[in-house]
Amino acid sequence: MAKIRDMIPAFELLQPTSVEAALNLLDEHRGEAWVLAGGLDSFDWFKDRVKRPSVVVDLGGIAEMHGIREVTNGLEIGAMTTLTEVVRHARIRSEWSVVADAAEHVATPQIRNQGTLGGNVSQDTRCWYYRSGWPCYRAGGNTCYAAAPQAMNREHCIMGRSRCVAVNPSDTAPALIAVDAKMIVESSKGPKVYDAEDFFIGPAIDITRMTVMKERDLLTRIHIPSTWANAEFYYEKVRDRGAWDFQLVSVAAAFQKEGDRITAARIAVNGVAPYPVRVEAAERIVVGTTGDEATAAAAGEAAIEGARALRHNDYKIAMMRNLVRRAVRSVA
Amino acid sequence: MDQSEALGVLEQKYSRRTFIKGVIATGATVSSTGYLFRGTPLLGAAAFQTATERLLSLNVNGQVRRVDVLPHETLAMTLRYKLGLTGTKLGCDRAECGACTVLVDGVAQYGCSMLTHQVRGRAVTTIEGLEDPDTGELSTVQKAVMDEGGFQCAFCAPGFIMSMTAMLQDNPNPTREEAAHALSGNLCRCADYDKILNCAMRAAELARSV
Amino acid sequence: MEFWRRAANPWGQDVLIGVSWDLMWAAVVGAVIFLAGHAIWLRTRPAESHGTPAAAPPGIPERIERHSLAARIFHWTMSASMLVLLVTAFAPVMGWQFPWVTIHWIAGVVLIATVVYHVIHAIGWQDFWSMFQLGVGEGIATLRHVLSPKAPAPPKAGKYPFDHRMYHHVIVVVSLAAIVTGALMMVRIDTPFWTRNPYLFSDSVWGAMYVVHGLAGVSLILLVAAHIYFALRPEKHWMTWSMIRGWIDREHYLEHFDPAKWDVTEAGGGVSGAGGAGALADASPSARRDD
Amino acid sequence: MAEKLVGTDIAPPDLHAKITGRARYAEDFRAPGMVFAKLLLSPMPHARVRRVDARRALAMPGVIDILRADEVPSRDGPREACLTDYPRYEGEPILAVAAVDEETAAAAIEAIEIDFEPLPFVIDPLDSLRPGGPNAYVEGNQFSGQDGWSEFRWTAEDFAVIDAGGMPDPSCPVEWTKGDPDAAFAESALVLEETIVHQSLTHHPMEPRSNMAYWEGDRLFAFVSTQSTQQTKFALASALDMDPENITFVAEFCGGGFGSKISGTTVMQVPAIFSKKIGRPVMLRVTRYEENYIGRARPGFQSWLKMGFLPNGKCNAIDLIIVQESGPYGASDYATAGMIADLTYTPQNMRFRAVDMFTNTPPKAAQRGPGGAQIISMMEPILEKAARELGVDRLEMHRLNAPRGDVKFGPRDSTLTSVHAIEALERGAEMFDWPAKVALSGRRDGSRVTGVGIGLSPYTAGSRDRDGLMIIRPDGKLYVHQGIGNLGTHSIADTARPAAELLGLSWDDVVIVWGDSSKGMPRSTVQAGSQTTHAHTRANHAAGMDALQKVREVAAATMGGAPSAYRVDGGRVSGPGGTMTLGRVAERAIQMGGRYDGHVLPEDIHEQTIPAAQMLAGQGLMGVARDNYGGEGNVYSWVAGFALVELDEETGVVALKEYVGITDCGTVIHPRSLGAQVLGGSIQGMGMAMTQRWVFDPKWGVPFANRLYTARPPGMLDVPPDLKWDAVGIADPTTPVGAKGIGEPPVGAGAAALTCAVADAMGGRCLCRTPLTPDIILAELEGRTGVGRLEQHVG
Repeated sequence: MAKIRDMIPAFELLQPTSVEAALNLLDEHRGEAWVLAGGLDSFDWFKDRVKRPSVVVDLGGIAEMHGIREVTNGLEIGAMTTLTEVVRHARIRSEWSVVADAAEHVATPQIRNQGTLGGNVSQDTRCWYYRSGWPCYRAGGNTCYAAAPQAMNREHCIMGRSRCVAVNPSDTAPALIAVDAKMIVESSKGPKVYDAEDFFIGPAIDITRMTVMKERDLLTRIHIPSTWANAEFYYEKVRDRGAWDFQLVSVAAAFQKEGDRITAARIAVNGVAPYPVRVEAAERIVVGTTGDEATAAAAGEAAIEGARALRHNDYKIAMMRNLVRRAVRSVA
Repeated sequence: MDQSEALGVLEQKYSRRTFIKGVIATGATVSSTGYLFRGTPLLGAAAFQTATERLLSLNVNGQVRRVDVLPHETLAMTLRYKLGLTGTKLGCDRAECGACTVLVDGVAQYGCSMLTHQVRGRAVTTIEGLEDPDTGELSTVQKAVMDEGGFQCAFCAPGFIMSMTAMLQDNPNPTREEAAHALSGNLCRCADYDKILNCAMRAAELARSV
Repeated sequence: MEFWRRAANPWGQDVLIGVSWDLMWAAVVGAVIFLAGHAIWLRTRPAESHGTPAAAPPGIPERIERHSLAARIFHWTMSASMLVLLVTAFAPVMGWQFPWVTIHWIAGVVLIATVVYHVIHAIGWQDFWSMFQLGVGEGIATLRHVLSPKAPAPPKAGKYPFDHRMYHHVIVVVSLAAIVTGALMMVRIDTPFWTRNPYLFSDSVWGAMYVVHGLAGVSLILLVAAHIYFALRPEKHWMTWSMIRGWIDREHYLEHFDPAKWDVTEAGGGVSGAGGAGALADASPSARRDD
Repeated sequence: MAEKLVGTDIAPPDLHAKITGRARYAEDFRAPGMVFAKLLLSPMPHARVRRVDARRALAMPGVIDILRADEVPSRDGPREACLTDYPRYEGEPILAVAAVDEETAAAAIEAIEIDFEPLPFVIDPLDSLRPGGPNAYVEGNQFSGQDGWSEFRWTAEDFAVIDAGGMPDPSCPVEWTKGDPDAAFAESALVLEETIVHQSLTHHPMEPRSNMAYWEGDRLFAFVSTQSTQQTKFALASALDMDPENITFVAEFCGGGFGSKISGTTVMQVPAIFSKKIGRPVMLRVTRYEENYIGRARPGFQSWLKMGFLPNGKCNAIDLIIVQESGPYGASDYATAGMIADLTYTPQNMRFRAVDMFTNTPPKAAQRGPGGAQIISMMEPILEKAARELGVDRLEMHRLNAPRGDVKFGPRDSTLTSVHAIEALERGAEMFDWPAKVALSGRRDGSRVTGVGIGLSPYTAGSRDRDGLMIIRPDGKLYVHQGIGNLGTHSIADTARPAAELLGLSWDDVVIVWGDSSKGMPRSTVQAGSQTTHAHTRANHAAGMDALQKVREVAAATMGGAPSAYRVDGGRVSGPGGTMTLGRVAERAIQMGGRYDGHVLPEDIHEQTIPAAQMLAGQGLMGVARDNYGGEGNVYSWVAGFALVELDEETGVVALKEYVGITDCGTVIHPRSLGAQVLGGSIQGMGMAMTQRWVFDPKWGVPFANRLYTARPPGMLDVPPDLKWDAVGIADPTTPVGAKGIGEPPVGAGAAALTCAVADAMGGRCLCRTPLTPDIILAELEGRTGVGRLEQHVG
């Protein structure tokens, strides 16, 4: 079939105004429904005419999924809260700055005005072989074109691969892992709560999904516990352009200290695996230290343990090591 | 399954209060201005059931316009091909270049990457809506651009001007750096960024002096 | 129901990429129906009587070795790897998701190793022909008897009865298909041994390979299910035990086998029979051990 | 005294339309009954269409018709047709379908059953040069008008040297030598040998090349996105083999071209032909995705360079080999690159060899500073490397090698009308504070290292012999008719200023007429190669002089006295017999007729000007003339760029902190617009040096950087919020106005300033490839495997 782009195929648009209604619609249209949050990832798929859902469920009208609420032991961010709202929220800026920081690194102002936190963590990978609609593993085929000997895989993964070598593109994902956020996923069977780091899955588990969410699941809220409020944070995203670019590698870290000693640490890196990677080995190394240069170096080396490059992304190993090193160094 | 039938079922399940049904993608529209989405017969029959729901009242540039919109139609397409507002440009149609930037309830968004049905009940402002409707007087930002000698090819200009307008609402006294960040969602291939920032700074200056 | 999975390759050409998973479900359903059907059908039949065993020729030991230790080890390793392969292949598709690829290919390597061993062992040390003799008449008789209880029971078999031989042949064909294609597919995944190369063959060749692998896989669902089922049936326990203990007792031997075709006497070595020279290799050790 | 127009900031007359959304670009036009066309693009890099079955598509309700390759003009050899059954790159248009709306057209395209026979293809030109390598065409990999197709290869020996990392000594179809390079190298105190890869990158103007057309009888109405206007009309006419005077050509605005829409576009033929076939207006809305394929790209270079230097830093010999990745339809960047290398470093001894290889990648075309921008960004870091090794200050190095007025360059010892590159370097050094900044070179701040660099970039900036056409109407206003395009340089207005000044008019009394061939256009340049400012200030000056002379004669004839005794100013002409307004003069001119109102035209004006002049005859006092000012030598403008960067050694990220661009482009006509050209062009060069590129999958031969975010043109945050510029402002003596063009040279300057600054930050290590993305820099710094030394289309 000849390839046509930039024409959204027709679909039925359903705009529920409650989570319950949305879940019912997803059950109703099992196998044909597509969930639309901010839509910036979805419209790409539609305009490429690669994904052609017959029904689109637009969450934009669901008030209960919008906004940021104070809850006992932390904040609860509705999945449909825009990234701009996250960036501008006073408490997030002061107590969990790494989250605001990460959100501010997403694409452009217009995209942050429309893109949602839920959408940002649920977005699909940007592997250009996959996005081109090629029949790769992730698309239900039997090949990974990006890992072929001569493939162009500068942006692809250096760890966590299993047939597929794509990376998770989310800027906020590592930050949410760093603050130990909880993802509340609802379905008609009831809500389930996942730790942020368990919310993202690799191809070894299911090569066609980026997160635990299956069809008919909805990420409705993200809970940010007080546990890591006012910790020392570090966020950095390395990209080719200053705006509208996905990370080559990004790091988000949180450190709790007593005096100048690190008592607890959470360090997450994205852009290196099909899912954001929590580098516990590095965390173990830094706890109890002051985050001095030697520790930072050791943590960096620990982070890249087992990393393996494809043809064009050997640099990512050094980049990941250096970013983890910088994150630790930032504490001292 | 026949969609109208399905929707019949849905209607019983969800009262209009909890469930606003988007119009479905079938049937010929009655729009006379629709160039792009004339509503091809390809998309099936059952027009009579849906035509009414497809008719939206859009608040664009302060006027309420009745327009026949398909569910998968983007705001930029409706503006350009149904409302004749061709000032909103399509540079990439992928939320990358910003030429289609419009204000939705005063917030800068990419018109190419939102569905017209998502702005139901919201106020849309396009480049054509910046001048004073009565006097035709230019907006502060437009005046600033005039003062600074504006753009080069200017295909990006409408989008940039909308972004500048939004920027001044959020931050009336931007530094050059802040302005650059606020405008970073718009691309200028002539790369006239220096002069565009001059325009933005001039606009802030004019806004203050008003 | 879908049979194939097709896709457009990067150049927009339509290519085959595998069998539809519908076939997997079909195989599962098929297996259930067959087993249930067989169980019911068996109830409708009068109990099998093999009549009183022919007068036992002298020198038949109490315990007759049926499967050497080596043969048993082979059988169980192979079946273990086969089960692992089937589970890792189909469970994720059925909804139980876990990192299956590595387990799958390692189990595959084990299977290949055991099969290679088995072939060498069977040719060199086992009664090769006892498995590969044709026995058309025996087949027809067996079939007749299955269709109508009134038909005379087929003549007693040699070491491997007709149905065993047939099952073995089918398994051989199907597993080899799966093994060969599976081995080639390993070129496409990461193993410690080489960097993968999905372009070793053309799209269409790979597609065909996936289809063969898939078909073999779903067939194995049926075959393995049937095999386990028969192994568990009460009237077959004595034989199942022989795959564990290695031997069968004289009664079952005389009841089910024709000493002429499967000679287990000390003198057996000298007796010429359908077992042929090959029988020596198999029978004599058991004989010796029984001394 | 007349208001000074040249050298002042005057907003262009079209600005109001541009900022209110009233400006109409090609896709903004509508026509009653307009239908939409969509293209079917080739999915393969090289193929032959075996079978097309469109029955299902044509049976769809709303589908009108299909347009096939055999219905559009085509020529033999490596020449592009707007539709083809023999696609030579992935994305080449095969056929078009028209339907009542675009959605139906799209669905129809998808419903077409089409069968391709895949053919061998070439993505990296070196593959095609290797013995036994593939060809981009079934017929071969080289084409010449006389001999047709042939196969050209380098020898196994050549490649043995290349693969060993050396500089080969291959035969090349293009070769010239001046002086005695080998002897000169022997005398050199320092000889540097480098292998350099310059990427190919797409133009990606903001406005894709959409266009619309319809017919009324034999008259074609075409609405096209193009850099030029009058010349594009002729290009379209010749493509369709029709009388240009039967085309009403509308191109009021152009959303950027940068060389990709010079005389229109190939795809502009589709609506013109299709609308004739179906008898309805056809809009072809080109999407960004399509633009990525049919929108042109700068050719990439794989190059070997040997430069010799005398102890004082003077370059005394150059040996340059360029393999150009030319796409399926060729490009001539390499030739310019050779000329500019010789011009910029004046070695006196030079050997130049080049081969342009057809490849199955999207078509190449001039991109702002074609050839020059590439070679400057490639060679400047080598010059600075030599400065380091010889211990010569880099500014001094550039000054020492830059050409003087008497320079002779290229194989035929070409000369220049004027050159003030050294003044540009000196002004730049002053503004940038070179001594202070060069002292910061190598300074460390944590993992960030400072680097500074200079890029000096020339490019052609003018042409001669065009015509000017203007009318003073009875309303007293001067109507300047412009056949040049309106692509954002403001030249439609700025080149009219000299004429208005001659006639002593205030700018409010000047009306610019442009963008619509039915309004009458004089013979104009294509808007390319930065010719416009030079060519049309001259042409309009000539026409202005003609008008001035006529005004005086009319005044004298009316009020008595000698024409020479009359002065024109402030909209009046006054002299011994009294004063009359120019409006009155226009009325008199109409009465007097003859040459005064254009009924009699000068002998020497170009035939392309005559119909326009005849159409306007009798409407006022006509100023019409050919540019007969003559002048010897090539017109070149220069830009010297100075950059300061900070390179983060832990991430490979380069941050540009400061940039100064100084131009030598003669008289400054419109300072603010000139600044926009200098800085905008420089930033385009920075994008070239740092982020933009193609990426192709070698197995399938398809490009991946086909979105803006993957092609990565520079955005606002990729440059510092304040950049500086200035102009030397020394008039070119060979032209009455003294102005030269500026479009091209900034690109090389911006790019080279950065490639040099990055090399400086890396302690003089030159990566010798662009773009300098973080991965390449980090891999180099960390000693990890990066991209292959000669790899093209990676990243």
